Amino acid sequence: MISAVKLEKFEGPLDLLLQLVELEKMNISEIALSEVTDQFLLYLNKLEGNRSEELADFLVIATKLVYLKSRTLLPYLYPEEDDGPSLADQLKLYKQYIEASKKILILWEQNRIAYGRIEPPVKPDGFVLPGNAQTTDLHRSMLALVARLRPISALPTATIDHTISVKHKIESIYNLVKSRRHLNFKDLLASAYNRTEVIISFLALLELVKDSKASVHQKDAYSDMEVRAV
Amino acid sequence: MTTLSRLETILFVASKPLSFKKIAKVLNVPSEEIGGALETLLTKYNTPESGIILVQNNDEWQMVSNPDNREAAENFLKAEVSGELTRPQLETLTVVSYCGPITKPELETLRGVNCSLILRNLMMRGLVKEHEDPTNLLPTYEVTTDYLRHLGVNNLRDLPDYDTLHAHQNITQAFEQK
Amino acid sequence: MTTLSRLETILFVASKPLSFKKIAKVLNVPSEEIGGALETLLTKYNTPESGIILVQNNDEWQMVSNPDNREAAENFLKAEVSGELTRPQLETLTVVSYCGPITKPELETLRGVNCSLILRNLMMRGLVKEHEDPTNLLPTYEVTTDYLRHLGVNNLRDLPDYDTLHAHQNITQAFEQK
Repeated sequence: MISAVKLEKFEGPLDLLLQLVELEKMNISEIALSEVTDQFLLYLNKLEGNRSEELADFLVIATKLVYLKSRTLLPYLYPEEDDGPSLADQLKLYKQYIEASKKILILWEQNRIAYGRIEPPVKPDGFVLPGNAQTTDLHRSMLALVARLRPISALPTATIDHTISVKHKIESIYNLVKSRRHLNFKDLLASAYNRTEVIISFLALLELVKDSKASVHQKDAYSDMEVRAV
Repeated sequence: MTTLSRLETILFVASKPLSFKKIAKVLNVPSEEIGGALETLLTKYNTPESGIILVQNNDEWQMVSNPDNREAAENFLKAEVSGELTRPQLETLTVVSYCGPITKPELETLRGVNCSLILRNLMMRGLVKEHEDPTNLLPTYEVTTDYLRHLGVNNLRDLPDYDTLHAHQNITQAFEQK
Repeated sequence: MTTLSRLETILFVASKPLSFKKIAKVLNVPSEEIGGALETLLTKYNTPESGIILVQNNDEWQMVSNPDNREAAENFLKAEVSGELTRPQLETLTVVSYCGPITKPELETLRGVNCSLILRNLMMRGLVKEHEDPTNLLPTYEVTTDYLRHLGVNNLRDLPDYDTLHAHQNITQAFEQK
Protein backbone atom coordinates (compact mmCIF):
# COMPACT_ATOMS: atom_id res chain seq x y z
CA MET A 1 0.00 0.00 0.00
CA ILE A 2 2.95 2.33 0.33
CA SER A 3 2.96 4.22 -2.88
CA ALA A 4 6.28 4.79 -4.53
CA VAL A 5 5.09 8.12 -5.84
CA LYS A 6 7.75 10.79 -5.67
CA LEU A 7 6.73 13.85 -3.75
CA GLU A 8 7.75 17.36 -4.48
CA LYS A 9 10.49 18.64 -2.25
CA PHE A 10 9.02 19.12 1.16
CA GLU A 11 10.03 21.85 3.56
CA GLY A 12 9.25 20.22 6.85
CA PRO A 13 7.23 17.50 8.53
CA LEU A 14 3.90 19.31 8.21
CA ASP A 15 4.54 20.00 4.56
CA LEU A 16 5.36 16.34 4.00
CA LEU A 17 2.27 15.26 5.88
CA LEU A 18 0.06 17.64 3.93
CA GLN A 19 1.42 16.37 0.63
CA LEU A 20 0.89 12.75 1.68
CA VAL A 21 -2.71 13.38 2.68
CA GLU A 22 -3.40 15.28 -0.51
CA LEU A 23 -1.81 12.50 -2.53
CA GLU A 24 -4.37 10.11 -1.10
CA LYS A 25 -7.07 12.65 -2.01
CA MET A 26 -8.34 12.69 1.54
CA ASN A 27 -9.53 15.52 3.74
CA ILE A 28 -7.42 16.26 6.75
CA SER A 29 -8.69 14.04 9.56
CA GLU A 30 -7.27 11.71 12.16
CA ILE A 31 -8.17 8.77 9.97
CA ALA A 32 -6.39 10.25 6.99
CA LEU A 33 -3.35 10.88 9.11
CA SER A 34 -3.16 7.37 10.45
CA GLU A 35 -3.52 6.14 6.88
CA VAL A 36 -0.35 7.91 5.83
CA THR A 37 1.72 7.05 8.91
CA ASP A 38 3.64 4.31 7.15
CA GLN A 39 4.53 6.56 4.22
CA PHE A 40 5.63 9.27 6.63
CA LEU A 41 7.95 6.87 8.47
CA LEU A 42 9.29 5.71 5.13
CA TYR A 43 10.30 9.26 4.23
CA LEU A 44 11.78 9.61 7.69
CA ASN A 45 14.21 6.86 6.75
CA LYS A 46 15.39 8.74 3.72
CA LEU A 47 15.99 11.85 5.71
CA GLU A 48 18.94 10.65 7.69
CA GLY A 49 21.65 11.44 5.20
CA ASN A 50 21.46 15.07 4.26
CA ARG A 51 18.86 16.57 6.52
CA SER A 52 19.75 15.06 9.84
CA GLU A 53 19.54 18.42 11.60
CA GLU A 54 15.83 18.51 10.76
CA LEU A 55 15.25 15.07 12.15
CA ALA A 56 14.14 16.30 15.55
CA ASP A 57 11.29 18.27 13.94
CA PHE A 58 10.17 15.23 11.95
CA LEU A 59 10.33 13.02 15.03
CA VAL A 60 7.93 15.23 16.95
CA ILE A 61 5.35 14.66 14.25
CA ALA A 62 6.28 11.00 13.87
CA THR A 63 5.51 10.27 17.52
CA LYS A 64 2.14 11.96 17.18
CA LEU A 65 1.41 9.88 14.10
CA VAL A 66 2.43 6.64 15.77
CA TYR A 67 0.12 7.52 18.61
CA LEU A 68 -2.76 8.17 16.22
CA LYS A 69 -2.07 4.99 14.33
CA SER A 70 -1.98 2.88 17.47
CA ARG A 71 -5.25 4.44 18.55
CA THR A 72 -6.90 3.49 15.27
CA LEU A 73 -5.46 0.00 15.57
CA LEU A 74 -6.70 -0.57 19.08
CA PRO A 75 -9.47 1.96 19.71
CA TYR A 76 -10.95 0.10 22.67
CA LEU A 77 -7.86 0.83 24.73
CA TYR A 78 -8.38 4.57 24.48
CA PRO A 79 -10.86 6.34 26.65
CA GLU A 80 -13.06 8.81 24.83
CA GLU A 81 -11.49 12.01 25.92
CA ASP A 82 -10.46 15.27 24.46
CA ASP A 83 -6.73 15.48 24.75
CA GLY A 84 -6.27 18.97 23.41
CA PRO A 85 -5.51 20.19 19.95
CA SER A 86 -4.98 17.32 17.60
CA LEU A 87 -2.42 16.86 14.90
CA ALA A 88 -5.24 17.14 12.39
CA ASP A 89 -6.13 20.59 13.74
CA GLN A 90 -2.51 21.62 13.59
CA LEU A 91 -2.26 20.49 9.99
CA LYS A 92 -5.48 22.25 9.00
CA LEU A 93 -4.17 25.48 10.46
CA TYR A 94 -0.85 25.02 8.68
CA LYS A 95 -2.66 24.46 5.42
CA GLN A 96 -4.53 27.75 5.78
CA TYR A 97 -1.26 29.64 5.91
CA ILE A 98 0.16 27.71 2.98
CA GLU A 99 -2.87 28.76 0.96
CA ALA A 100 -2.40 32.35 2.13
CA SER A 101 1.26 32.27 1.18
CA LYS A 102 0.27 31.72 -2.43
CA LYS A 103 -1.66 34.98 -2.36
CA ILE A 104 1.24 36.75 -0.70
CA LEU A 105 3.52 35.48 -3.46
CA ILE A 106 1.20 36.98 -6.08
CA LEU A 107 1.34 40.35 -4.32
CA TRP A 108 5.11 40.10 -4.02
CA GLU A 109 5.57 39.32 -7.68
CA GLN A 110 3.19 42.03 -8.87
CA ASN A 111 5.99 44.50 -8.39
CA ARG A 112 3.78 47.19 -7.02
CA ILE A 113 6.32 48.98 -4.91
CA ALA A 114 5.73 52.08 -2.83
CA TYR A 115 8.68 54.40 -2.35
CA GLY A 116 9.59 56.84 0.37
CA ARG A 117 11.21 60.16 -0.46
CA ILE A 118 14.93 60.48 -0.49
CA GLU A 119 15.36 63.39 1.84
CA PRO A 120 18.73 65.03 1.22
CA PRO A 121 20.87 64.40 4.31
CA VAL A 122 20.96 67.30 6.74
CA LYS A 123 24.31 67.98 8.34
CA PRO A 124 24.11 69.16 11.92
CA ASP A 125 26.00 72.36 12.70
CA GLY A 126 28.56 70.84 15.00
CA PHE A 127 29.47 67.42 16.27
CA VAL A 128 27.28 66.23 19.14
CA LEU A 129 28.40 63.17 21.06
CA PRO A 130 25.31 61.06 21.76
CA GLY A 131 24.75 60.64 25.48
CA ASN A 132 24.84 56.87 25.29
CA ALA A 133 27.84 56.26 23.03
CA GLN A 134 30.74 56.33 25.48
CA THR A 135 33.44 53.66 25.46
CA THR A 136 31.67 51.73 28.22
CA ASP A 137 28.48 51.67 26.11
CA LEU A 138 30.41 50.37 23.13
CA HIS A 139 32.08 47.72 25.25
CA ARG A 140 28.83 46.49 26.75
CA SER A 141 27.12 46.43 23.37
CA MET A 142 30.02 44.50 21.80
CA LEU A 143 29.98 41.87 24.55
CA ALA A 144 26.25 41.38 24.00
CA LEU A 145 26.74 41.00 20.25
CA VAL A 146 29.54 38.45 20.61
CA ALA A 147 27.37 36.45 22.98
CA ARG A 148 24.50 36.55 20.51
CA LEU A 149 26.69 35.39 17.64
CA ARG A 150 27.14 31.98 19.17
CA PRO A 151 26.51 29.74 16.15
CA ILE A 152 22.90 28.58 15.97
CA SER A 153 22.98 26.44 12.88
CA ALA A 154 23.39 22.72 13.37
CA LEU A 155 22.32 20.75 16.38
CA PRO A 156 25.23 19.27 18.26
CA THR A 157 26.25 15.88 16.85
CA ALA A 158 25.38 14.21 20.12
CA THR A 159 21.79 15.36 19.78
CA ILE A 160 21.60 14.04 16.24
CA ASP A 161 22.94 10.65 17.27
CA HIS A 162 20.46 10.65 20.07
CA THR A 163 17.49 11.56 17.89
CA ILE A 164 18.46 8.99 15.29
CA SER A 165 18.56 6.30 17.93
CA VAL A 166 15.27 7.36 19.44
CA LYS A 167 13.84 7.31 15.97
CA HIS A 168 14.98 3.71 15.43
CA LYS A 169 13.53 2.71 18.73
CA ILE A 170 10.20 4.35 18.04
CA GLU A 171 10.10 2.45 14.80
CA SER A 172 11.05 -0.90 16.24
CA ILE A 173 8.69 -0.60 19.19
CA TYR A 174 5.97 0.52 16.83
CA ASN A 175 6.60 -2.52 14.68
CA LEU A 176 6.57 -4.84 17.67
CA VAL A 177 3.40 -3.25 18.93
CA LYS A 178 1.81 -3.74 15.55
CA SER A 179 2.68 -7.41 15.39
CA ARG A 180 2.03 -8.40 19.00
CA ARG A 181 -0.35 -7.46 21.70
CA HIS A 182 2.01 -7.79 24.59
CA LEU A 183 5.68 -7.75 25.05
CA ASN A 184 8.13 -7.55 27.87
CA PHE A 185 10.46 -4.68 28.31
CA LYS A 186 13.28 -7.22 28.40
CA ASP A 187 12.42 -8.19 24.83
CA LEU A 188 12.89 -4.63 23.81
CA LEU A 189 16.31 -4.66 25.36
CA ALA A 190 17.34 -7.94 23.83
CA SER A 191 19.26 -6.27 21.09
CA ALA A 192 20.73 -3.49 23.22
CA TYR A 193 24.46 -3.65 23.11
CA ASN A 194 25.25 -0.94 25.62
CA ARG A 195 23.81 1.07 28.43
CA THR A 196 23.05 4.05 26.20
CA GLU A 197 20.80 1.92 24.14
CA VAL A 198 18.98 0.67 27.21
CA ILE A 199 18.40 4.26 28.22
CA ILE A 200 17.28 5.12 24.73
CA SER A 201 14.85 2.22 24.69
CA PHE A 202 13.45 3.37 27.95
CA LEU A 203 13.13 6.93 26.63
CA ALA A 204 11.41 5.67 23.54
CA LEU A 205 9.05 3.65 25.66
CA LEU A 206 8.28 6.68 27.81
CA GLU A 207 7.67 8.66 24.67
CA LEU A 208 5.16 6.06 23.59
CA VAL A 209 3.57 5.90 26.98
CA LYS A 210 3.33 9.66 27.10
CA ASP A 211 1.98 10.07 23.62
CA SER A 212 -0.01 6.91 23.15
CA LYS A 213 -0.93 6.13 26.73
CA ALA A 214 0.42 2.67 26.12
CA SER A 215 0.13 0.82 29.37
CA VAL A 216 3.10 -0.57 31.19
CA HIS A 217 2.53 -3.02 34.01
CA GLN A 218 4.97 -4.21 36.62
CA LYS A 219 4.14 -6.78 39.30
CA ASP A 220 6.92 -5.96 41.76
CA ALA A 221 9.73 -3.54 41.90
CA TYR A 222 12.59 -4.75 39.68
CA SER A 223 10.46 -7.36 37.98
CA ASP A 224 10.09 -7.19 34.24
CA MET A 225 7.65 -4.68 32.81
CA GLU A 226 4.90 -5.86 30.59
CA VAL A 227 4.21 -3.46 27.74
CA ARG A 228 0.67 -3.64 26.49
CA ALA A 229 0.39 -2.74 22.91
CA VAL A 230 -2.01 0.11 22.72
CA MET B 1 -0.50 75.55 13.16
CA THR B 2 -2.75 72.56 13.77
CA THR B 3 -1.47 69.18 14.90
CA LEU B 4 -2.73 67.76 11.63
CA SER B 5 -0.62 70.16 9.61
CA ARG B 6 2.51 69.59 11.70
CA LEU B 7 1.98 65.84 11.53
CA GLU B 8 1.73 66.01 7.75
CA THR B 9 4.99 67.99 7.68
CA ILE B 10 7.05 65.61 9.77
CA LEU B 11 5.76 62.53 7.97
CA PHE B 12 6.82 64.28 4.77
CA VAL B 13 10.30 65.26 5.91
CA ALA B 14 11.02 62.01 7.77
CA SER B 15 11.24 59.84 4.64
CA LYS B 16 11.15 56.76 6.86
CA PRO B 17 8.75 54.95 9.16
CA LEU B 18 7.99 56.86 12.35
CA SER B 19 6.67 55.25 15.48
CA PHE B 20 3.63 56.64 17.19
CA LYS B 21 5.78 57.36 20.23
CA LYS B 22 8.31 59.32 18.23
CA ILE B 23 5.57 61.37 16.55
CA ALA B 24 4.01 62.23 19.91
CA LYS B 25 7.41 63.23 21.27
CA VAL B 26 8.38 65.45 18.33
CA LEU B 27 4.98 67.17 18.15
CA ASN B 28 4.66 67.25 21.91
CA VAL B 29 0.92 66.59 22.01
CA PRO B 30 -1.16 63.87 23.76
CA SER B 31 -1.34 60.52 21.96
CA GLU B 32 -5.13 60.69 21.50
CA GLU B 33 -4.71 63.79 19.43
CA ILE B 34 -2.10 62.06 17.24
CA GLY B 35 -4.39 59.08 16.79
CA GLY B 36 -7.20 61.28 15.53
CA ALA B 37 -4.91 63.25 13.22
CA LEU B 38 -3.48 60.04 11.72
CA GLU B 39 -6.99 58.82 11.01
CA THR B 40 -7.79 62.08 9.25
CA LEU B 41 -4.64 61.83 7.14
CA LEU B 42 -5.51 58.24 6.25
CA THR B 43 -8.84 59.27 4.78
CA LYS B 44 -7.22 62.24 3.07
CA TYR B 45 -4.43 60.27 1.39
CA ASN B 46 -5.44 56.67 0.95
CA THR B 47 -7.74 56.96 -2.03
CA PRO B 48 -7.20 54.90 -5.20
CA GLU B 49 -5.96 57.82 -7.30
CA SER B 50 -3.76 59.48 -4.70
CA GLY B 51 -0.09 59.90 -5.64
CA ILE B 52 0.96 59.77 -1.99
CA ILE B 53 -0.13 57.03 0.41
CA LEU B 54 0.18 56.53 4.14
CA VAL B 55 1.46 53.09 5.11
CA GLN B 56 0.71 51.78 8.58
CA ASN B 57 2.65 48.87 10.03
CA ASN B 58 1.35 48.27 13.55
CA ASP B 59 2.45 51.44 15.32
CA GLU B 60 4.74 52.70 12.55
CA TRP B 61 3.71 55.22 9.91
CA GLN B 62 5.38 56.25 6.68
CA MET B 63 4.42 58.49 3.79
CA VAL B 64 5.19 56.71 0.51
CA SER B 65 4.31 56.91 -3.16
CA ASN B 66 1.33 55.01 -4.53
CA PRO B 67 2.61 51.53 -5.51
CA ASP B 68 0.61 51.73 -8.73
CA ASN B 69 2.89 54.58 -9.81
CA ARG B 70 6.01 52.52 -9.38
CA GLU B 71 7.33 53.16 -12.87
CA ALA B 72 6.97 56.93 -12.61
CA ALA B 73 8.71 56.92 -9.21
CA GLU B 74 11.63 54.89 -10.51
CA ASN B 75 12.61 57.71 -12.82
CA PHE B 76 13.88 59.47 -9.74
CA LEU B 77 15.14 56.72 -7.52
CA LYS B 78 17.05 53.55 -7.91
CA ALA B 79 14.61 50.73 -8.56
CA GLU B 80 14.38 48.43 -5.58
CA VAL B 81 14.44 44.83 -6.65
CA SER B 82 12.13 42.62 -4.67
CA GLY B 83 14.17 39.49 -5.36
CA GLU B 84 12.84 35.99 -5.13
CA LEU B 85 11.44 34.48 -1.99
CA THR B 86 12.30 30.86 -1.30
CA ARG B 87 9.49 28.63 -0.10
CA PRO B 88 10.55 28.61 3.56
CA GLN B 89 10.99 32.40 3.41
CA LEU B 90 7.55 32.85 1.88
CA GLU B 91 5.94 30.49 4.37
CA THR B 92 7.56 32.21 7.34
CA LEU B 93 6.79 35.70 6.04
CA THR B 94 3.15 34.72 5.57
CA VAL B 95 2.80 33.51 9.13
CA VAL B 96 4.60 36.56 10.53
CA SER B 97 2.45 38.87 8.35
CA TYR B 98 -0.81 37.45 9.60
CA CYS B 99 0.13 36.52 13.16
CA GLY B 100 2.79 39.08 14.08
CA PRO B 101 3.90 40.08 16.60
CA ILE B 102 4.61 36.40 17.16
CA THR B 103 7.21 34.62 19.29
CA LYS B 104 9.60 32.07 17.85
CA PRO B 105 8.03 29.10 19.68
CA GLU B 106 4.59 30.06 18.36
CA LEU B 107 5.95 30.34 14.84
CA GLU B 108 7.71 27.00 15.19
CA THR B 109 4.59 25.28 16.44
CA LEU B 110 2.67 26.56 13.48
CA ARG B 111 5.29 25.62 10.91
CA GLY B 112 6.41 22.44 12.65
CA VAL B 113 10.08 23.27 12.13
CA ASN B 114 12.87 25.12 13.85
CA CYS B 115 12.87 28.72 12.59
CA SER B 116 16.08 30.27 13.98
CA LEU B 117 17.96 30.35 10.71
CA ILE B 118 15.06 31.47 8.54
CA LEU B 119 14.26 34.34 10.92
CA ARG B 120 17.86 35.48 10.89
CA ASN B 121 17.80 35.30 7.13
CA LEU B 122 14.60 37.37 6.82
CA MET B 123 15.90 39.95 9.27
CA MET B 124 19.03 40.29 7.18
CA ARG B 125 16.88 40.99 4.14
CA GLY B 126 15.10 43.66 6.15
CA LEU B 127 11.71 41.97 5.79
CA VAL B 128 11.21 40.94 9.41
CA LYS B 129 12.25 42.68 12.60
CA GLU B 130 12.73 41.50 16.13
CA HIS B 131 11.11 43.36 18.97
CA GLU B 132 12.25 42.97 22.53
CA ASP B 133 9.25 43.33 24.72
CA PRO B 134 10.22 44.25 28.27
CA THR B 135 6.98 42.77 29.63
CA ASN B 136 7.64 39.49 27.87
CA LEU B 137 10.62 37.22 28.26
CA LEU B 138 10.64 36.22 24.62
CA PRO B 139 11.25 38.64 21.76
CA THR B 140 8.49 38.88 19.18
CA TYR B 141 8.78 39.10 15.41
CA GLU B 142 6.85 41.24 12.97
CA VAL B 143 7.19 42.31 9.35
CA THR B 144 8.89 45.61 8.47
CA THR B 145 7.37 48.61 6.74
CA ASP B 146 9.85 47.95 3.90
CA TYR B 147 8.15 44.61 3.36
CA LEU B 148 4.73 46.29 3.19
CA ARG B 149 6.12 48.79 0.68
CA HIS B 150 7.35 45.96 -1.53
CA LEU B 151 4.04 44.20 -1.28
CA GLY B 152 2.27 47.43 -2.24
CA VAL B 153 -0.03 47.06 0.76
CA ASN B 154 -0.98 50.04 2.95
CA ASN B 155 -1.79 48.08 6.02
CA LEU B 156 -1.52 44.46 7.14
CA ARG B 157 -5.28 44.46 7.52
CA ASP B 158 -5.55 44.79 3.73
CA LEU B 159 -3.97 41.35 3.20
CA PRO B 160 -6.35 38.73 1.79
CA ASP B 161 -8.40 37.00 4.52
CA TYR B 162 -6.62 38.97 7.21
CA ASP B 163 -9.35 38.73 9.83
CA THR B 164 -9.63 34.95 9.59
CA LEU B 165 -5.93 34.31 9.59
CA HIS B 166 -5.01 36.88 12.18
CA ALA B 167 -6.34 34.49 14.78
CA HIS B 168 -3.31 35.01 16.91
CA GLN B 169 -4.93 34.39 20.26
CA ASN B 170 -6.52 31.23 18.87
CA ILE B 171 -3.14 30.00 17.77
CA THR B 172 -1.69 30.60 21.18
CA GLN B 173 -4.61 28.84 22.79
CA ALA B 174 -4.54 26.03 20.29
CA PHE B 175 -0.98 25.16 21.08
CA GLU B 176 -0.35 26.14 24.62
CA GLN B 177 -1.11 22.60 25.71
CA LYS B 178 1.41 21.23 23.26
CA MET C 1 -3.33 55.78 -13.23
CA THR C 2 -4.19 59.41 -13.93
CA THR C 3 -1.60 62.01 -14.87
CA LEU C 4 -2.50 63.87 -11.68
CA SER C 5 -1.69 60.84 -9.55
CA ARG C 6 1.58 60.17 -11.31
CA LEU C 7 2.55 63.83 -11.11
CA GLU C 8 1.89 63.84 -7.37
CA THR C 9 4.07 60.74 -7.01
CA ILE C 10 7.08 62.11 -8.85
CA LEU C 11 6.96 65.47 -7.09
CA PHE C 12 6.85 63.56 -3.81
CA VAL C 13 9.73 61.15 -4.42
CA ALA C 14 11.99 63.55 -6.34
CA SER C 15 12.73 65.82 -3.34
CA LYS C 16 14.12 68.43 -5.73
CA PRO C 17 12.78 71.05 -8.15
CA LEU C 18 11.52 69.52 -11.41
CA SER C 19 11.29 71.49 -14.61
CA PHE C 20 8.09 71.51 -16.60
CA LYS C 21 9.98 69.87 -19.48
CA LYS C 22 11.34 67.10 -17.31
CA ILE C 23 7.90 66.38 -15.89
CA ALA C 24 6.35 66.18 -19.36
CA LYS C 25 9.12 63.86 -20.51
CA VAL C 26 8.92 61.49 -17.54
CA LEU C 27 5.13 61.28 -17.59
CA ASN C 28 5.06 61.23 -21.38
CA VAL C 29 1.93 63.36 -21.76
CA PRO C 30 1.27 66.65 -23.60
CA SER C 31 2.31 69.86 -21.80
CA GLU C 32 -1.26 71.20 -21.58
CA GLU C 33 -2.23 68.19 -19.52
CA ILE C 34 0.70 68.78 -17.14
CA GLY C 35 -0.26 72.42 -16.84
CA GLY C 36 -3.79 71.49 -15.83
CA ALA C 37 -2.62 68.85 -13.36
CA LEU C 38 -0.17 71.29 -11.71
CA GLU C 39 -2.98 73.80 -11.29
CA THR C 40 -5.12 71.16 -9.62
CA LEU C 41 -2.28 70.20 -7.27
CA LEU C 42 -1.70 73.87 -6.41
CA THR C 43 -5.29 74.25 -5.22
CA LYS C 44 -5.14 70.93 -3.44
CA TYR C 45 -1.93 71.62 -1.51
CA ASN C 46 -1.53 75.34 -1.10
CA THR C 47 -4.00 75.97 1.67
CA PRO C 48 -2.97 77.68 4.93
CA GLU C 49 -3.19 74.53 7.03
CA SER C 50 -1.50 72.12 4.63
CA GLY C 51 1.61 70.35 5.90
CA ILE C 52 2.99 69.98 2.39
CA ILE C 53 2.99 72.75 -0.20
CA LEU C 54 3.91 73.09 -3.84
CA VAL C 55 6.49 75.74 -4.68
CA GLN C 56 6.78 77.18 -8.17
CA ASN C 57 9.94 78.95 -9.22
CA ASN C 58 9.62 80.06 -12.83
CA ASP C 59 9.16 76.78 -14.64
CA GLU C 60 10.41 74.57 -11.80
CA TRP C 61 8.15 72.82 -9.34
CA GLN C 62 8.94 71.29 -5.97
CA MET C 63 7.01 69.74 -3.13
CA VAL C 64 8.24 71.02 0.24
CA SER C 65 7.06 71.13 3.82
CA ASN C 66 5.02 74.16 4.87
CA PRO C 67 7.51 76.76 6.17
CA ASP C 68 5.07 77.63 8.95
CA ASN C 69 5.82 74.19 10.39
CA ARG C 70 9.53 74.83 10.43
CA GLU C 71 9.71 74.29 14.16
CA ALA C 72 8.16 70.81 13.97
CA ALA C 73 10.45 69.84 11.10
CA GLU C 74 13.49 71.13 12.95
CA ASN C 75 12.46 69.33 16.12
CA PHE C 76 12.33 66.15 14.17
CA LEU C 77 15.69 66.63 12.46
CA LYS C 78 17.32 67.66 15.72
CA ALA C 79 16.08 64.49 17.38
CA GLU C 80 17.53 62.59 14.45
CA VAL C 81 21.01 64.08 14.67
CA SER C 82 21.44 64.60 18.38
CA GLY C 83 19.84 62.80 21.26
CA GLU C 84 20.54 59.26 22.33
CA LEU C 85 21.25 56.47 19.88
CA THR C 86 18.65 53.76 19.49
CA ARG C 87 19.78 50.26 20.37
CA PRO C 88 20.29 49.20 16.73
CA GLN C 89 22.23 52.42 16.07
CA LEU C 90 24.47 51.87 19.08
CA GLU C 91 25.12 48.29 18.07
CA THR C 92 26.03 49.32 14.53
CA LEU C 93 28.37 52.00 15.81
CA THR C 94 29.90 49.39 18.12
CA VAL C 95 30.60 46.96 15.30
CA VAL C 96 32.08 49.72 13.16
CA SER C 97 34.29 50.74 16.10
CA TYR C 98 35.55 47.27 16.99
CA CYS C 99 35.58 45.68 13.54
CA GLY C 100 36.03 48.64 11.16
CA PRO C 101 36.90 49.24 8.42
CA ILE C 102 34.04 46.96 7.53
CA THR C 103 31.78 46.58 4.48
CA LYS C 104 28.01 46.76 4.70
CA PRO C 105 27.49 43.03 3.93
CA GLU C 106 29.98 42.10 6.65
CA LEU C 107 28.24 44.40 9.09
CA GLU C 108 24.87 42.90 8.18
CA THR C 109 26.20 39.38 8.63
CA LEU C 110 27.24 40.21 12.16
CA ARG C 111 24.12 42.12 13.13
CA GLY C 112 21.74 39.86 11.24
CA VAL C 113 19.71 42.79 9.96
CA ASN C 114 19.75 45.23 7.10
CA CYS C 115 21.78 48.29 8.11
CA SER C 116 21.37 50.82 5.25
CA LEU C 117 19.18 53.33 7.06
CA ILE C 118 21.17 53.13 10.26
CA LEU C 119 24.48 53.71 8.49
CA ARG C 120 22.99 56.72 6.75
CA ASN C 121 21.88 58.14 10.06
CA LEU C 122 25.26 57.50 11.74
CA MET C 123 27.00 59.22 8.84
CA MET C 124 24.61 62.13 9.08
CA ARG C 125 25.55 62.48 12.72
CA GLY C 126 29.22 62.50 11.87
CA LEU C 127 29.94 59.32 13.84
CA VAL C 128 30.78 57.06 10.91
CA LYS C 129 32.31 57.74 7.52
CA GLU C 130 32.23 55.85 4.28
CA HIS C 131 35.49 55.10 2.54
CA GLU C 132 35.65 54.16 -1.11
CA ASP C 133 38.41 51.65 -1.49
CA PRO C 134 39.70 51.50 -5.07
CA THR C 135 41.01 47.96 -4.58
CA ASN C 136 37.63 46.83 -3.32
CA LEU C 137 34.30 47.04 -5.08
CA LEU C 138 32.44 47.77 -1.87
CA PRO C 139 32.92 50.86 0.25
CA THR C 140 34.03 50.31 3.83
CA TYR C 141 32.83 52.06 6.96
CA GLU C 142 34.83 53.32 9.90
CA VAL C 143 34.33 55.72 12.78
CA THR C 144 35.26 59.36 12.33
CA THR C 145 38.17 61.11 14.01
CA ASP C 146 35.64 63.50 15.54
CA TYR C 147 33.97 60.64 17.30
CA LEU C 148 37.25 59.18 18.57
CA ARG C 149 38.34 62.57 19.83
CA HIS C 150 35.10 63.05 21.73
CA LEU C 151 35.46 59.59 23.22
CA GLY C 152 38.86 60.62 24.51
CA VAL C 153 40.49 57.68 22.76
CA ASN C 154 43.61 58.09 20.65
CA ASN C 155 43.30 54.85 18.83
CA LEU C 156 40.61 52.24 18.41
CA ARG C 157 42.96 49.75 20.02
CA ASP C 158 42.46 51.62 23.28
CA LEU C 159 38.80 50.54 23.41
CA PRO C 160 38.12 48.08 26.26
CA ASP C 161 39.14 44.51 25.34
CA TYR C 162 39.84 45.58 21.77
CA ASP C 163 42.25 42.74 20.99
CA THR C 164 39.91 40.02 22.21
CA LEU C 165 36.74 41.44 20.74
CA HIS C 166 38.14 42.69 17.45
CA ALA C 167 38.86 39.17 16.26
CA HIS C 168 36.60 37.15 18.51
CA GLN C 169 36.06 33.54 17.47
CA ASN C 170 32.29 34.03 17.16
CA ILE C 171 32.88 36.88 14.73
CA THR C 172 35.32 35.04 12.50
CA GLN C 173 32.99 32.04 12.53
CA ALA C 174 30.04 34.19 11.51
CA PHE C 175 32.05 35.43 8.52
CA GLU C 176 33.08 31.93 7.52
CA GLN C 177 29.55 30.58 7.65
CA LYS C 178 28.34 33.29 5.34
